Amino acid sequence: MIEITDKKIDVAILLGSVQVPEAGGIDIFLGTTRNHSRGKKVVRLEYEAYTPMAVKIIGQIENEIRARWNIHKISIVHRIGVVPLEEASVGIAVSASHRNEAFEACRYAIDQLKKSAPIWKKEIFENGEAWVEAGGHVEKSRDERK
Amino acid sequence: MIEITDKKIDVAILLGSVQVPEAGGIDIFLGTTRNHSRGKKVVRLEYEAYTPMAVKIIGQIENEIRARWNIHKISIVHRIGVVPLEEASVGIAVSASHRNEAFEACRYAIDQLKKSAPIWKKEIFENGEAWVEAGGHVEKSRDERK
Amino acid sequence: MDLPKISVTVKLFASVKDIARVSEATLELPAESVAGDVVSHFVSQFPAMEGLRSYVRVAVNECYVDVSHPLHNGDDVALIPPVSGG
Amino acid sequence: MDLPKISVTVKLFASVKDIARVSEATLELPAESVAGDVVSHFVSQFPAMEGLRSYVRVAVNECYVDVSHPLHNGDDVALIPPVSGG
Repeated sequence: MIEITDKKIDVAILLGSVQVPEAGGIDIFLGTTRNHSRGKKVVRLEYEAYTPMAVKIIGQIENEIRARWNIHKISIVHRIGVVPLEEASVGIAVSASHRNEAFEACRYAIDQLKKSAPIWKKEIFENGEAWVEAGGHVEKSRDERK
Repeated sequence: MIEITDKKIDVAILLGSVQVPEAGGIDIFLGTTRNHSRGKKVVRLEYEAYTPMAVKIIGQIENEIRARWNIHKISIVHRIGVVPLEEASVGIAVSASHRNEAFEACRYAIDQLKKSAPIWKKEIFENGEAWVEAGGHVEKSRDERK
Repeated sequence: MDLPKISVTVKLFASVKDIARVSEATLELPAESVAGDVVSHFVSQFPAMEGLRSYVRVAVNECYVDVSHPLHNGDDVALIPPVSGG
Repeated sequence: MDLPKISVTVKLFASVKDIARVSEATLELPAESVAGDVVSHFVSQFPAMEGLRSYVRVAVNECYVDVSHPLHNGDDVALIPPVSGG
């Protein structure tokens, strides 16, 4: 299951989507909204995606994973729009016969997604906001951005 | 949360038990009942624990993890009794500010639990059963074990 | 004699979209244009994008391409500022 | 003159419990007994446990101990066959 959604990520659905009788281990990673970032207090996050391309890129990541590890199923879901504190912006679940594959594939999936999926995070602080872009943060104070 | 339980492991409760606003990454591992083992078809698993000692040993594992990694919360739940196919016998969740800690601590927790927690797995096959014990499997056919 | 032209759709995201104040635009370009020319067009129109010039990747029809990738009429071009999903 | 005795509770699990057909027993031992003596007692009583002798660990009062660990009256001794949780 590969999905870009504006709805809350349901971990039980994520788990169910990779459960098979052949699986001995399932690893699930959730990236959650943290209340701090580079010394600032974060109020919420907002995500934007180039959805069709993100789905395509994530599909390529799945193909790479299947070529490298012997896994059963993998699901990758990314939420867009507002993601409140504690809630998940991304959820990845991998089932495999043995736990090593599940852990490694899950880790690889989130690392690659962060590198190449066309998805952007905006941090909303108490008095400003900033797109998080490697190589330069584009910040605006509340007053400037009218 | 450390728990030995005869109830089904609920992944949403497991997740909720480690969610904190400081967490940026959560890793959840589930060990699930696989329909095959060493070339045989497994019908279900049955787990037995020396419960008070298992809780104590798992508490020690948590302490080791907190000494090695900067994590926020960790929950380790092991189910005992019958665990049907696809269901989880063990569930581990770790929250941390950064994903690396969550992945590594979760991996360490399951590896250590498997080495030292006094919990035993019996594989039930179509026509026999066996305690899984490193160093020697103690097998009985259906007929012998009356 | 006019040089032949091609028309491409350009999609903008995140900081690039905020600067341009538009999420999609249609651009007329000379027929021999390459992906990098779309970046140059926007940087010249919006000087605030200059800082992003070295970071922005270009995707054509949903695939990352090199700046030298030749464009064709009807292509979907996306300017991809450094991603930060996850 | 009788040597002084101690009494310990022994807990059995998994294959060891199946062989002994009992999950808990009270054992009277000489006062100077050590953890390994409990293993020896069960192996001599149940020859089928011989194969497990080199694998079984002993826990006293819920802590893994060495076979040379001295026992005291009232100790909880557990025979721990190779674990397989997870």
